[in-house]
Amino acid sequence: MLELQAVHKKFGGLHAVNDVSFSVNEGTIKSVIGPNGAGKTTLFNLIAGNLPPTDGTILFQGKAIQGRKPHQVAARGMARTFQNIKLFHGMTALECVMVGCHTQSKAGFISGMLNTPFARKEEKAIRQRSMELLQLLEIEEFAEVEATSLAFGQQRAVELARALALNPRLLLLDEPAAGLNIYETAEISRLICKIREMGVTVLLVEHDMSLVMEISDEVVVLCFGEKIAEDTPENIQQNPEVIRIYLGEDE
Amino acid sequence: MKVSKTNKILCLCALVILTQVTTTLTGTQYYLTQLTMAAYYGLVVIGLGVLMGYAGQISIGHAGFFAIGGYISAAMTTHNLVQLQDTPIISFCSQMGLLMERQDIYGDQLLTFAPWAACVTALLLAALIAFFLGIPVLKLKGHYLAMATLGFGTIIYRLVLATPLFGEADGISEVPAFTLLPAIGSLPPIMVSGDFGLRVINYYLAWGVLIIGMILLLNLIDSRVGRALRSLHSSEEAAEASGVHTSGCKVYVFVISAVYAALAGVLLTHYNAGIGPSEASVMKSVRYVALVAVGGMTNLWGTLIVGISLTFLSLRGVFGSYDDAVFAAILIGVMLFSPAGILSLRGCLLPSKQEIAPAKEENL
Amino acid sequence: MTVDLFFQYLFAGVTYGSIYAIVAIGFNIIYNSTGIINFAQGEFVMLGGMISISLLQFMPLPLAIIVAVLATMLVGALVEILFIRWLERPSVMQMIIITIGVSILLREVALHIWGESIRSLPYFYGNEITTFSLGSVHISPQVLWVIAACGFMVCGLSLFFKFTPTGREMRACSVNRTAAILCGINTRNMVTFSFMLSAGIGAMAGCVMSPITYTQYDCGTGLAIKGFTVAILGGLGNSMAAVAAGLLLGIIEAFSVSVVPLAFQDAIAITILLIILFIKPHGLFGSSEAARLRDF
Amino acid sequence: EVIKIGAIFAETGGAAFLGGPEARTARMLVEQINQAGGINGDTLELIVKDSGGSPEKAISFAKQLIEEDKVLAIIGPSTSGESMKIKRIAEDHQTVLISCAAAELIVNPVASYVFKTPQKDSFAARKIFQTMQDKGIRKIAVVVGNTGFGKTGKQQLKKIAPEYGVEILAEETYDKKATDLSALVAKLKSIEAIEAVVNWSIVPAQSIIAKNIRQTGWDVPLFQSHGFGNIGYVQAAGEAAEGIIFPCGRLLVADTLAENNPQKALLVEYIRAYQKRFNEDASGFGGYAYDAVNILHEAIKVAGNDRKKVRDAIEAIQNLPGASGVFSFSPEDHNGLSLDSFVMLTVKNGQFVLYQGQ
Amino acid sequence: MLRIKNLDAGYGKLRVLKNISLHVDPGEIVTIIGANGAGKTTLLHTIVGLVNSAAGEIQFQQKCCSGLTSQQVVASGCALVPEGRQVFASMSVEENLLLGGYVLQRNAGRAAVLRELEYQYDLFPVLRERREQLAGTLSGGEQQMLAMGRALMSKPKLVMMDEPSTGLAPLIVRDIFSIIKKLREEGNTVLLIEQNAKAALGIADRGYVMEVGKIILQGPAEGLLINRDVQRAYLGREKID
Ligand SMILES: Nc1ncnc2c1ncn2[C@@H]1O[C@H](COP(=O)(O)OP(=O)(O)OP(=O)(O)O)[C@@H](O)[C@H]1O
Ligand SMILES: Nc1ncnc2c1ncn2[C@@H]1O[C@H](COP(=O)(O)OP(=O)(O)OP(=O)(O)O)[C@@H](O)[C@H]1O
Ligand SMILES: [Mg+2]
Ligand SMILES: [Mg+2]
Repeated sequence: MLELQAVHKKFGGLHAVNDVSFSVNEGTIKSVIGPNGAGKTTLFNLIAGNLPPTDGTILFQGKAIQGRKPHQVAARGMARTFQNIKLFHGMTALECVMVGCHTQSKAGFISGMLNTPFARKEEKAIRQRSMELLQLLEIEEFAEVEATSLAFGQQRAVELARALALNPRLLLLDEPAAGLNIYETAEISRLICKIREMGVTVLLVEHDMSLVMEISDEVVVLCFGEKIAEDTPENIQQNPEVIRIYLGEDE
Repeated sequence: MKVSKTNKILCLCALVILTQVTTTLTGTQYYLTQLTMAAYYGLVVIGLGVLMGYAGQISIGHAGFFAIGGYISAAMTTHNLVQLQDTPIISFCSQMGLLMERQDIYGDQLLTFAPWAACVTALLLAALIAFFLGIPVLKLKGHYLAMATLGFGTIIYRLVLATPLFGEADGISEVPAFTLLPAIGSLPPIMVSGDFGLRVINYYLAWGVLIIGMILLLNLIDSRVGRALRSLHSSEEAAEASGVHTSGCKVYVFVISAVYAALAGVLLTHYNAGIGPSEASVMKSVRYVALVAVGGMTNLWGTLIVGISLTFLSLRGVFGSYDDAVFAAILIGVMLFSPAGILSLRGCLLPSKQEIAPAKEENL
Repeated sequence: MTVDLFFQYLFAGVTYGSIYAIVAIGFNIIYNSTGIINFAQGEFVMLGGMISISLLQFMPLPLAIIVAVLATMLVGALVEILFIRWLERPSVMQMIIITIGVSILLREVALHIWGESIRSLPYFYGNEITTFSLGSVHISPQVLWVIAACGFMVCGLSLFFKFTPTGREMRACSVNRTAAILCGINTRNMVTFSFMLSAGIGAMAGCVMSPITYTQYDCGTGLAIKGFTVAILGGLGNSMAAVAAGLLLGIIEAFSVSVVPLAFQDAIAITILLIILFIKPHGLFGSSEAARLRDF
Repeated sequence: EVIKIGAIFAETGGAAFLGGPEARTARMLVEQINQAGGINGDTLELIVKDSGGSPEKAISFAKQLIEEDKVLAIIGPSTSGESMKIKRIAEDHQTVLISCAAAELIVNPVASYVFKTPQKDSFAARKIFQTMQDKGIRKIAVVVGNTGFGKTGKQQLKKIAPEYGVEILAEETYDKKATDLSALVAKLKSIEAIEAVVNWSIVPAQSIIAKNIRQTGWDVPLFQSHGFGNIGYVQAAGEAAEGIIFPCGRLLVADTLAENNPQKALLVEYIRAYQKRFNEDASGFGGYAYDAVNILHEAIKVAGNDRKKVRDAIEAIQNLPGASGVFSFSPEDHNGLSLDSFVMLTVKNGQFVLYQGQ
Repeated sequence: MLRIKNLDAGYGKLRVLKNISLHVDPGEIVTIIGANGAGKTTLLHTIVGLVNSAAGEIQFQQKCCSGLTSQQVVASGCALVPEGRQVFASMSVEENLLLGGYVLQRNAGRAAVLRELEYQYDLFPVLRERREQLAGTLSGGEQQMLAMGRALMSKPKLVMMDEPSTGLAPLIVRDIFSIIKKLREEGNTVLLIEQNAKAALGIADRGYVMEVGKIILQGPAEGLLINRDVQRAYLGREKID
């Protein structure tokens, strides 16, 4: 599904991602963990096309995607959420999700301006689908509420729905549980599993170990840009190196 | 939502007809002259409104596109080709029916391009320029974008002032009428012309174009693309991640709003039978931006109403030599007391949930 | 091109350049503390010139200039207090448009006070035709005044913003107002102060350049556009860069005279500017990193 | 009865230096006429519109004045571009238009209802070339501002130069708001054959170019257009204005005119009244509006409130002294001034004096 | 130190805080826990004057500070580490810290600021490494430390922290909590808002539980930790049991 081969990213003198290689198998949940500043968000930005890698290859469904624009990557079936929620001001939750359907629809400038039957039909379909997604994430009652005025947890859900609207093959989640309480976190973890059952592969960055260890099939640990471990959650929890630099001794 | 949009359009149509009937009944038809001109400026303003309000891209160079439209069509329809009559290109154009022969007021023979050919050329040129300019310019953000568009406007202004073909400081006069439909039987011809006899037709023509333009834009903002525009306005990164080709979208709206401006330029130039460099000046561009702001950035109706009414008043010279000062005062007033546009003044008094939303932390 | 001619062009370019730069600096100050471009900056330049010319009837030149600068600073403070200070949560766009409005308003007020005629201060040293000659290159002493004033202001301001706490605090206000408040900084006063400072600098510029360029009620607009251009070309917020960019633009303009008709001078200069912007979207010396982190 | 007269002047905007004095003069004059009992018992009503120098506004105002206010005649506009745009409108609606703009194109070819009061540019050019001939100058540079005024000046100079055997070695157009022209001067100075420079522009550039030329120590004769006719510009150029030669109406040297000069009394009176009223020096520009009102006054006296008759009456005016010269109209000549309406002036000790030849 | 009585506040017509009363005594760590949207951030903003109170009283060190501007509140020794970090993104780390010393510089002079700067660098060694880097390019955790360091630069009498552990690695979270404890040991007073209720109650002396704008429970931290309602709602005991 996704394969990173010796990916590097340098910011000036800072080697934010250093020779990282790993692959994500279809239908699995893979987590990336690591101390703050390890380069996790940077890695996501490289994969999603927000930053070009300094060196290395990123294969998505067998094709190299490094250096592609984010929207091109998205069109190929990769969706993402952001560490700091990025919803659209002045748009309702439903509309936000409808934006996510962008790649799934075609009506362009001309048919939009003329409001052709095709555009109208498509619009209806998009609306329908977005509504379904909101239902899936159990926030349909907020469909007409301005997204940015929702509570934090609901905003996360909207963002997730927007990402799902792309019909992604691969979903990148950057700290989906940050700022959520224990119940909301459990909720998110349930959702992620549900998403995986829909056939979507998930790559996750998270600091909440209960979430990571519970749902991921495999965990990659980054530290100062380098991959220091890649293993199943159980083994990672035992890995002395990981414990030393990241998890800390359990009480 | 849909219903109310249609209703609003119907109201506008009714108002347009009502105005014409009233002026005819009361013998005050002369108001139609300025209303016609204002309608054309309205076209520029709503085009800019979509670009600025919805796509969030400021342009302080829109007078440049207006001028491209106006000047190209004016130059093509006034530049005498008689001397070049026998060159192959001109005779080819003549065979294609692109040329027009007529006499000027002093009875001299004129051979020029036909207005429709000029109009098509002008619009295409404006679209092309907008396209090729938009690709690099729209990569810029904030003040840098403002500067780049301002620079574009200035370049056009300078070129117009420096080129003899465009009449330098005097501009171009004696632009012929633009016949859209020749007279058929007893029906009068439909042509864009400032002739008093054709005033009512021109009034309807201008408002017809404006209303169609408005409908198209309203459709656009409600469409898939419109949603993409609004999303990239708020967060380009998130829009990209949702698969929106942001730079492409921006360039296309830029082209659309440039074409709107150019079309207004073409039509108004034929209506006024001339154009001058002041139409290309930076002050004019600033005025368009200000009209959009006063109308409300994301309020196409407000933009339309304000654009039309302030332009109308200014064209009638009601503020005398205080025109700019009054305009500035309105601008400041609206920005101070109702930054979301003049139409939301009502909302200011009865704050709705939406208006409270922007948090205090989002200062600046 | 002869060596003489080369130097004569160069000096003409330096003259234009320092005039542009000195206006651009004013833009940068307000930008640095509020994150907005004050489009009324050109009017401060005009007011400085106009007021000092009017005062000259009553007092000697140096005093007239000082009073004019103070008066313009007062105007700057008033503008801020009347139109900007009490805004609850202004957006950048709102501020830009308000300052455009203020600029038109100030210009119209000036038109109705001073009329449309041109005025100027006398040359600070010598008169209209006095020049120094370096070889066969002739330099008006007033140009030296402009260059000196420009250099003085830039150095002073750069030091001020970089090294003084007040300068740092002014920058902080522009980057994140809430955070500045939470640090205990009185952000409103900072903004007022920056308006006063830039008005004062504008007025100063208006005085030193008045003998060369003359002062008219609408001379601010053109200068503001050039100043803005230069501020952007250099990279917003960086006064040293503005001077470099100003000189660059001035010199390009001066030398462009030798190859293309003068009528196209501005078009050429701005085309070059646009090309530079396309290659370096944050100005010649601007850091794209810093600009990306600042949200518009 | 009230006779309505429309006026379109650029009181604000880039051409305010023209429109301002024009509007003030026109208002003052109409007031004077009304105070003196009007014209044959009718009072004049002057409706002034400020176009800001924009043609589109001028067009709108012209239509408004003609149709809505039903004015008898329109005075103005101040600039050639605006005048050319409303020439046709006035013609189509048979309303007298007395333009205060310089371009010869306004009255040549003649449109039957369109007149203008400023002296023709070609006269100014001829006057300059005559002076050059006297001084033996054959190779010149022409620099103009990018205004309508500058544009027509350049055209006329280029057209007429060959008649006087003068060769134009360099021609440049600069921005009307230029703040410094030393680069241009350096370029001209490097062409060594140039024997004189003609500058055809308006404020403030005409003072700036004078300064820049003198600052480089270049000692060429500098000719200016009749746009230099305002003592304010001399003051602005200071020392650098000394020796500038330019053609101008007699307004600036009114008090040195011979007593029997037909213009003298009127000029002195106009200058006095204007100065008293507005506390500023009268300039040639105000004089254009003076003439326009004055000509209308004369025509209405004869023809009353009738557009066509007034037109005919204007065409019939002969030897009417005005601020710019003595007007004698004819169906072929809608300017009515002769070459003699200009005199050559120069600046000496900060004052305008008649140019005597050196 | 801080005493709030019957406070009401909100945005426009929206009332977020309803009749809140609480107090923080010198040398204490007090934590407020509560669900998303309960109004915790709003409460802190009201205390520092970013949000105007509609009714009620806020006393800081026996002085009423209801009508004061934010600057005055901060100057009187009450610092806030805001939610979402709010660092000066386009300025360097060091400049950020120096700005935090604004109040200190006024009261104690430049030397004190420099001393404090060194102290913060010792507290957060990462920041020393990155002193020249622009704050906006720091990772989330680094930014959080910077925000704390900046607030501490003013040597405040009361530090209020709005969810300082959000988005931080477990190890760092632990660091942060130990820093908070250390602060208390040095005589500081801390008002802490946390999602991570367990950790927060673990170090706090007392706690308040907030729900939809009201304080519904309060008491010593140990008490709250064993309170069944709190356990059910915030500690996830039920699930674990
Ligand atoms: N644009 C940039 N320029 C310079 N340095 C950068 C840039 N972006 C990130 N960095 C640096 O790269 C490193 C990795 O940052 P990144 O945001 O990827 O960390 P992270 O693993 O996501 O941390 P966190 O868990 O705190 O979010 C950090 O040290 C950061 O300072
Ligand atoms: N600027 C604002 N304008 C209007 N309503 C707001 C604003 N800020 C917050 N609110 C509303 O006030 C309520 C309380 O929000 P607050 O941010 O104080 O909650 P919180 O307890 O800090 O939540 P979290 O744990 O998510 O940080 C929410 O319903 C929120 O929607
Ligand atoms: Mg991260
Ligand atoms: Mg909060």
